[in-house]
Amino acid sequence: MLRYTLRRLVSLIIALAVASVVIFVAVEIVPGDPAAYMLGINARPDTVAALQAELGLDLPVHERYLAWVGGLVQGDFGTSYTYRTPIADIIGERLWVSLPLALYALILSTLIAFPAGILAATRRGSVADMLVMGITQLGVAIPNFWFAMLMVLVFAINLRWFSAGGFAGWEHGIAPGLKSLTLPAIALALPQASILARVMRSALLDTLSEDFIRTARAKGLTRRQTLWRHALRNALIPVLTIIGLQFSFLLAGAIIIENVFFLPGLGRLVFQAISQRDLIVVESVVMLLVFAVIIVNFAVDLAYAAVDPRLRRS
Amino acid sequence: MTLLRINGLGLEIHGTPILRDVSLEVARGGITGVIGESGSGKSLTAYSVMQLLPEGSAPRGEVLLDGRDIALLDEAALCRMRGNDVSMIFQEPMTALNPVRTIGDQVAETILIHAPRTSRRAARRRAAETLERVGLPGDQFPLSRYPHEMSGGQRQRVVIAMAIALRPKLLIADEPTTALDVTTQAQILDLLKGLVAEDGMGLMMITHDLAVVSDMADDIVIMKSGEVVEQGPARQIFGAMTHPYSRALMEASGHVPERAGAAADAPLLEVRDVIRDYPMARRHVLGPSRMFRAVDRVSFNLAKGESLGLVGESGCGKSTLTRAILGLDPIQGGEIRLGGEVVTAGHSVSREQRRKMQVVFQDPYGSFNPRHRVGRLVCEPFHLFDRQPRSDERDTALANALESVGLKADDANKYIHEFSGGQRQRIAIARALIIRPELIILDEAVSALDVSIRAQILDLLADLGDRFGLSYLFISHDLSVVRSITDRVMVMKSGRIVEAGETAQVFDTPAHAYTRSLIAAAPRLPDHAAAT
Amino acid sequence: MIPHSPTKRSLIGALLLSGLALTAYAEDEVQQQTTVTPAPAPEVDPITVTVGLQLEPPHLDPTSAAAGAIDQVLYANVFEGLTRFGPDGSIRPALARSWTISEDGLSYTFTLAADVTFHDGTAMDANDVVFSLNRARAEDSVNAQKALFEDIASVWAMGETQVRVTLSKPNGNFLFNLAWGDAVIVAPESIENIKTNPVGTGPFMFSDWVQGDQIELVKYAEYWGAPAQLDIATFKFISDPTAAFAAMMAEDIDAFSGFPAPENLPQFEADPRFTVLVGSTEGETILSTNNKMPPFDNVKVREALAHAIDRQAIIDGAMFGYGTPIGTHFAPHNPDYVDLTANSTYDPELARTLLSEAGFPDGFTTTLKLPPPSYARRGGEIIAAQLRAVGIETEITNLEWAQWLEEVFRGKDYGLTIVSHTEPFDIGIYARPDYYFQYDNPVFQEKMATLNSEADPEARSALLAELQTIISEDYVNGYLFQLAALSVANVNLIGLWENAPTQATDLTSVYWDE
Amino acid sequence: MRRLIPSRNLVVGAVLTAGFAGLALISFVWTPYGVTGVDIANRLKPPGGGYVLGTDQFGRDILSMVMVGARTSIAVALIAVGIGILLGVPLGLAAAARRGGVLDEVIMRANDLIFAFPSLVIAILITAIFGPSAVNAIIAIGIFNIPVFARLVRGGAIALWQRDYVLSARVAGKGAARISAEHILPNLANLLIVQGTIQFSLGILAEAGLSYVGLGAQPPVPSWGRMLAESQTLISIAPHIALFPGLAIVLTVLGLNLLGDGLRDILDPRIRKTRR
Repeated sequence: MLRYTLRRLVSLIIALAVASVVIFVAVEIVPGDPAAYMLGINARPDTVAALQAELGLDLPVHERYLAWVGGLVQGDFGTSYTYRTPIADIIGERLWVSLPLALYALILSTLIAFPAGILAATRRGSVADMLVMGITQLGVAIPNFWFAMLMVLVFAINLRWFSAGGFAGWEHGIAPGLKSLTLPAIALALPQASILARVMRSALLDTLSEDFIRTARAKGLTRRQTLWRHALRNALIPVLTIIGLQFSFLLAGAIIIENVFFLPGLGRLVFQAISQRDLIVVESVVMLLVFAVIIVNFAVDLAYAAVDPRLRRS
Repeated sequence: MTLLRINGLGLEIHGTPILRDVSLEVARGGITGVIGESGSGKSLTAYSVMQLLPEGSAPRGEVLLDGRDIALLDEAALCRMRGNDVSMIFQEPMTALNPVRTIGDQVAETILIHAPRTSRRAARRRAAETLERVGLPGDQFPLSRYPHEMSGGQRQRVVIAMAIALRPKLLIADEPTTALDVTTQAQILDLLKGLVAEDGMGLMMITHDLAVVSDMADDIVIMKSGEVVEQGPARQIFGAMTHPYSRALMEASGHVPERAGAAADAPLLEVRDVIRDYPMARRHVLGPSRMFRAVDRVSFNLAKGESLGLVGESGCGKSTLTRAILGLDPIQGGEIRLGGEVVTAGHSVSREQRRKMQVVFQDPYGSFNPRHRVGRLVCEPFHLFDRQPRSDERDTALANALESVGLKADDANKYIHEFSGGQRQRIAIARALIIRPELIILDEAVSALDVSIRAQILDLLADLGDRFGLSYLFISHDLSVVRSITDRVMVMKSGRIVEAGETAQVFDTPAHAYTRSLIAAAPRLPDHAAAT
Repeated sequence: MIPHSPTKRSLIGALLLSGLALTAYAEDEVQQQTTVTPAPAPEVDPITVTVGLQLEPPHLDPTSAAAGAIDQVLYANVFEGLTRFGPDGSIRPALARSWTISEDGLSYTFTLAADVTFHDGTAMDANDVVFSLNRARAEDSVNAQKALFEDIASVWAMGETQVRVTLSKPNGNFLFNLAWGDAVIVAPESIENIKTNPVGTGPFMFSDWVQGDQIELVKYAEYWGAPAQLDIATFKFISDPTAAFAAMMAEDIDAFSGFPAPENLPQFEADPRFTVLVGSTEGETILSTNNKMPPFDNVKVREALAHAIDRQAIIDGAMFGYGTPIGTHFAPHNPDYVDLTANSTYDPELARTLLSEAGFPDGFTTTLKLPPPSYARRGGEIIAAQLRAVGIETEITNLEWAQWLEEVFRGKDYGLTIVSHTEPFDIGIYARPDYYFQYDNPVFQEKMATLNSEADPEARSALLAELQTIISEDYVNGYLFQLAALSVANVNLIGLWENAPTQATDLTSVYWDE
Repeated sequence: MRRLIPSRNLVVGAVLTAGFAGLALISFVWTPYGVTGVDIANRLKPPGGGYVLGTDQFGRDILSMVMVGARTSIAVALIAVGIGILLGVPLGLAAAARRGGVLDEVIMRANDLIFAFPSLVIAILITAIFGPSAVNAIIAIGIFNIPVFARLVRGGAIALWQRDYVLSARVAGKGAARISAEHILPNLANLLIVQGTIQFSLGILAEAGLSYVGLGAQPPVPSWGRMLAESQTLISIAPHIALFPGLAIVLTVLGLNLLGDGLRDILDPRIRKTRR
C-alpha cells in the first residue's frame, strides 16, 4: 500500500511539473498585452510601458516562469495584473462558490443516481427500469446550459421562486447561499446523475451475475440481503471512478453554468482572466485546477483500496 | 432411509427442455454421486434442489426433502432452508467468495442469517470453530483473512465451512474439486467424506469424473443430456454397466490409445540447465527488484519420435518452461537446443527452428481468432516460410491437414464458432500439423475436454504421432492422461524436475516422495470396473 | 461571464467605458480585499437605494485605469474634480468654484471651495490639487487619459484655495478635460490604498465592497456642498442581461443604469412599476474603415460602403430601435451637431454603381473584425448581410478586446470593424494619421489645430461644423448611430441621469418621491 | 455469428441520427430560406405561417438555420472523433504491445495528463491563441478524444495479447505490428464502433457548448450552440428561438446514444451473453 502510494506520488509530481510548463507556454503565446488592455485606447505608449514595468511584464519569459513556479511551490500564486491583489485571495473568494457548487451538484447527482441505479438493476426489465433508463438517456442528451436556460425561464422569470442568477454570498447565512446555488447545482447534476445512475446499474448487474452472489444466496440470504451485503460494495469501484471524474469536472467545467447563472466561480474567473489577458491568473488557476484533478484522482485510487482489499497490498 | 427424493423432475429454460423426468435419491448420511459430461444437466438438477434456477426456468415434478416438497415453498421459507437444511459447494473456489469481505464475516454470516439473535461474538466464535473443522486453524488463518490471501484449496475449505456451519441435513457439492490440483482434490474429498460421516449429512456429489466418486459414493447416478441413463448402488454399477453410454464413459475414463511408439535415440530437443526468473513487485519504491525463479536449472532430452510427458501441479513452472522452449520468453540461464541449434528467445528465433515445432494450447475457445476462417487460421504457420506456397499447394496442404485430423476439407471455409470444443482441438492440431513440424508441444491440450472427447483426441494424437513420426512434449496436470500416451514422463515441482523415467516405471515404482503423493492422490477407478 | 457570445455583452456595456468600450469586457468582479471603513451607525430608518450596474470595477482608482466601471460608481459620488460634467454634458464648477483665464489662454487660476474635507477628515487644499494633477502627468504616470494633461506646463498652489495652471499652448478643451473622471482630486495621504479604499471629497463615502456582488456607499455628513438625499447607496453588479432582467422584475434592485438588453425594455415600459429612461451617450458607433488599405483607400469605395448600409435596419436589428442615426462623428445632442445623414442614404443601387466606377463591378472580399459588445456582434452580422447584397463579401471574425487592441487598434490589420467611440468630444481622433483607421487629411488636421487654440464659441461652432462635414464627405468611416443610454428605474426614484455625457451614476441629487 | 437483432434502441437511434444527417445533407442543396440574409422586418416571428419554426432576431428562418447548424455540429464532432481514433488507436496498440515498457508508461502518463486538464478551459485557451473557429473547436475536442481511445484500445488489446491465438501467431513467427493489425485490431472493432458513436454524441454536445460561449463556428455560419446563446435574452419574448436549437441538440445526441447502446447490444458478446 505504502509503495503503491509513493509510486503514485512520484508520477503525480512529474505530472504537475510537466503541466506547469505546458500551461505557462500555452498562456504566454496568447496574443494580447495586459497593460495595453487595462489602459485602453487613449493610453500613450510611454504610459503602457510604465505599467508593463510596474507589472514586471518586461522581464524575459524564463525569469517569469521561474518566478511563478518558485512562488507556486511556496503556495504563493503571485499577484493579479488587472486587480493588483494576491491571486491566492482571488482564488479563495471563488472557491467559496465553486467548491460548494461542485459538492452540492455531486451530492444531488449521487442522491438521485444511487437509488435510481439500484432500482433499475434489481428490477431489471421492469417498468421502473425502463423509466430510469429512458430518463437517464434523456438526461445525458440535454446540454446542461440549455436546461439551465429553461429553468431560469420557468423558475426565475415566470414563477420567481429563485433569482435568475447571482450569488447571495454566505455572510447572510447558509440558506440564501444555497438557494442561489440550487438551480445551477440542479443543472449541473442532471447529466451527471444520469451517467452515474447508468454506471451504477450496469456495475450492479455485473456484480449480481458473479459466483459469490450465488454462494450468498445458497447461504440463505434473500435477494435484498445479497444486494446490500455483497453486491453494492463490489459495484462501488466503477462508480467511484465516475464520481472522481465528475468532481474534477464540476470544479473546472462549470464555466458555462456559472455564466448562465452569473456565479463568481473559478471557471468564470479563468475565462474572464483570459479575456483580460491577466495571464498570471490564468496560469495559476489552470494549474490549481489541474492539481485538483490530479489530487482527486489520487484520492479516488486510495478510495479503491479502502473498498477493495485486493488493492491494499500491491 | 431417504433424505432427499427427486421425483420426475423436469426443467425448461425459456422453453428449451433441459431436464427430462429426473428421479434420484440421497440417503441420510449417504453419498450419491451424480456423474455426467458438460450439458448433461447434472448441475441444474442440483440447483433445482436449492431452488436457485436461472430466470425463465420452469421446473416440473417434485423435490422432497424429508418428505416435504420444497418446490411448493415460498421464497422466505426457501431462504430459511438454504444454508440451514440444504447447503451447496461450488466448482470455482476463486470466485465463489466475496473478495471484499473477510472469511470470518462470510462464514459468520451463514450463522447470523439463520439465527439473527446470535451475538456477533458468538457467531464469530462458531465461525472460527467451523473453519477449524475444515482444516483452517485460527492461528494460521485468522478470521480477518481476505479470500485473495488464500490458495484455491483453502478458499474451497472456506466455502465448505460456510456450507456446513449449521450442520445441514443435505450438502450438495457441484464439481467441488475440478478446479483443484490432484493432491488438494484428494484432501478436499477426504474432508467431505469425514464431514458426512461426523454429521450424518446426506451428500449429493456432482462431477464429470467417474474416478472421483468411484471410491466414495454409495450410489451412482449417471446422466446424459438431461436424463438419468443409469443409477444404482456404486458397487453394482461399477460391477456391471448396462447402459451403453455408461460403458462408453467408463471406457473413456480409463482409455489407453494404442501406439507404436518407436523412439529413435537421436535427441531432437535438448534442454540444459534452463533458468527462468520473473521480476516480482518491489517492497519499496527504490528497493531492489526481487526475482521469482519459475524454472530452476531444468535439463532433459527429447528424442525424435518420442512422446515425453511433463506433469506437475499448477504453478510448478511447466507452462513457463513451455513458453521458454517455444522461444516466447527469454531465459536467464542454460540453453535450449532444437535439432542441435540454440533457441534464442524473442522475435529472433530463426524461422527454420520455428518450423520444427508447433504448439497446441489448452483452451479450445481462446486459441482461435474468431474473425478468421478456419482455412486462414490453420494456414497461419505458413508465415514461417520465406516463400509463401502457391494457392493450390496451400489448399492441398490445408485439405490434408484437416482430413488427417478427421475433419472435412471444406470446413476450411467455416468460422471457428461453428465447431465444438473437440473439433476445435482437432483444428488446433491441424494448425500445428500443417507445416509438418518435428515437435508438437501439447500444453494441457486435452484437459478442457470431456472424457469421451478426450479419448478420441488422444487416439488421434497417437495415430498422427505414428503416421508422421512426430515427437510430443505432453504437458498436463492429469496423471492418467500422461500415463496413457507417453513413453517417458518427468515430474516437476516448484521449478525443478524431481523425477524422470519410463512412464510405466515412474507410475508403478515412484522414487520421489512427491511423485508418490501425486499418484496416491490421483483418483482411480476400481480395478474390477476397468476390467469389464 | 462569457465574452464571446453576443447576447452576453451588453451594448450598454460600451458606454460604461472610457475610450473604446474596453471594459465592456473587463467585466465584473474584482478581488481587492476591501479594508472595510466602518459606516456611521445608520439612523432609525436609513433611506437606501440599490442600483444595478453591468460591470464591476477592477479596482477603485479612477486615475489609473480605463475601466469606466470605476467612474460609474465613484464619479461625482465619491470623487470630485475641479470641474464636472452636468447631466446635459455641460461643464460645471465642482471643487473649483470659479476660475479666470488669462488673455493668451495659457494660464488658468482656480478658486477652490472652502473647508472641503476628504472622507478621512483631512482637509482638501490647493496642495492636493497640485499633487493630483502632477501625479496624472508625471513621467511614470499610469493615467489612462494622460493625453488630457499633456498641455499642462506647470501647476502652482497660490495659497490655501488658489491654484494656477499654466499651459504650454492654448487649449479650448482644458476645462472640459479637467471634468473627466481621470482628473479627480485625490489626497497624498490616502493614495497608497486608493485602489481598495478610495478617499474622495464627494457627498458619499466608500463603505464596503463584496467582491463579485456589490459596493456600498454611505452619506458623508461633513460634505461641503448640498448634502445627498440618500443615506446608503448600493451598487449591485449583474453582468448577465437575463439576470439583470429578472433582478429588476423581482425588484431586487431599484434601478439599473445602462440596461444591457434593449430587447427587454418594452416589457418594462409595459409595467407601471417602472420607468424606462432612454437618453443619449457620447458613443458614436461607426463602421471603422482602414483608410490606408486597398480598396478602402479609394473614396468611391468608402462612399459605396456608406450607401450600402441601412442604418435603421441596424438600429432595429442590433439595438431593437434604440439609437440615433448619425452622418458624421459627432454627438447629435451636442448643440454644434450637424445632421449629415443625407450624405449616406441607404441606396444599394448607387452603392453598386459606385463600386463599378471604382473598378469593382463584382465587388470584393474583406475582413470584418468584431469586438465583444453586442452592438458590434449583432450589427456586424447585419452589415455583413447588407454588404453581401451589393457584392462585398466579408469574413467575420469575433475578437476579444485584448485581441482587438492587438490586431485592429495597434496592428491596423483589418478591413472593417465596428466600434462605439464613447469618449466625449473625440472628433480630434480624425486629426491623428496614425490612428487605427489611418485617415490622413492635412486640411482637417490644420483646422483641428486652430480649433484647439480657439476659445471663442461662435468661431468654434463654425469650425466644428466644417470638421464634421469634411469627414462626412470623405466617408472616412461608416457612421451608424449614437449609442442610446438605457436605464430602468422604479417610478418613484427621481433624479437619475437620462443621458450619459460621461460614465457616471450621479446619485448626488437622486431622491425617493413618496 | 453477430446476427443483427435490431433492438428498439437501435431502431430509434438509427432513425434519429439518420434524420439529422439527412437534414444536414439536404441543407447543402436546399433550405426553406437563406441563412445569411437578414430580414429585420420579419424578425422573431413565431412558428407557423411562412416559417415552420419561426424566425430569429434577424428574421432568419430557424428551420433553415437548424438544418445548416446540423451540418456544422456533425462535421465538427465527426472530425474530432476521427482525430481521436486516428491518433488514439495506434498509441493504444503500441502501448499494449510494449506493455510495461517505457513507451507504454510515457503514453499512459501523457493520457492521464491530458485528462487532468480542464477541457473547457483548454478549449478557451486554444481559441484565445488561434482565434475562434470551427477548426479550433475541432482541435480542442479532438485532443480530448485521443486519450479516450488510447485507453480503450490499450485495455482491450492487453486482454487480447493474453489469448492463445496471439501466442500461436507468435509461434508462427509474426511480429508485434503484424499481430496488432491481424489479431488485435479486428477484435477491437466492435469496441471502437460503440465508443465512436458515444464520443460522437459527446462531440456534438461539446461543439454546442463551445459555440454557446462563442468559441465554435463563426457567423454567419449557423451553429446550434450560438443560436442558443443569442436567444438567451430573448427567451422571455420569443421562447421558440431558444427551444428548437436546443431540441435539435437533444434529439441528435439522444439518437447517437441510443444507436451506441443498440450497437453495443448486438456487437458486444459479453452483453449478449448476459442478455440471454
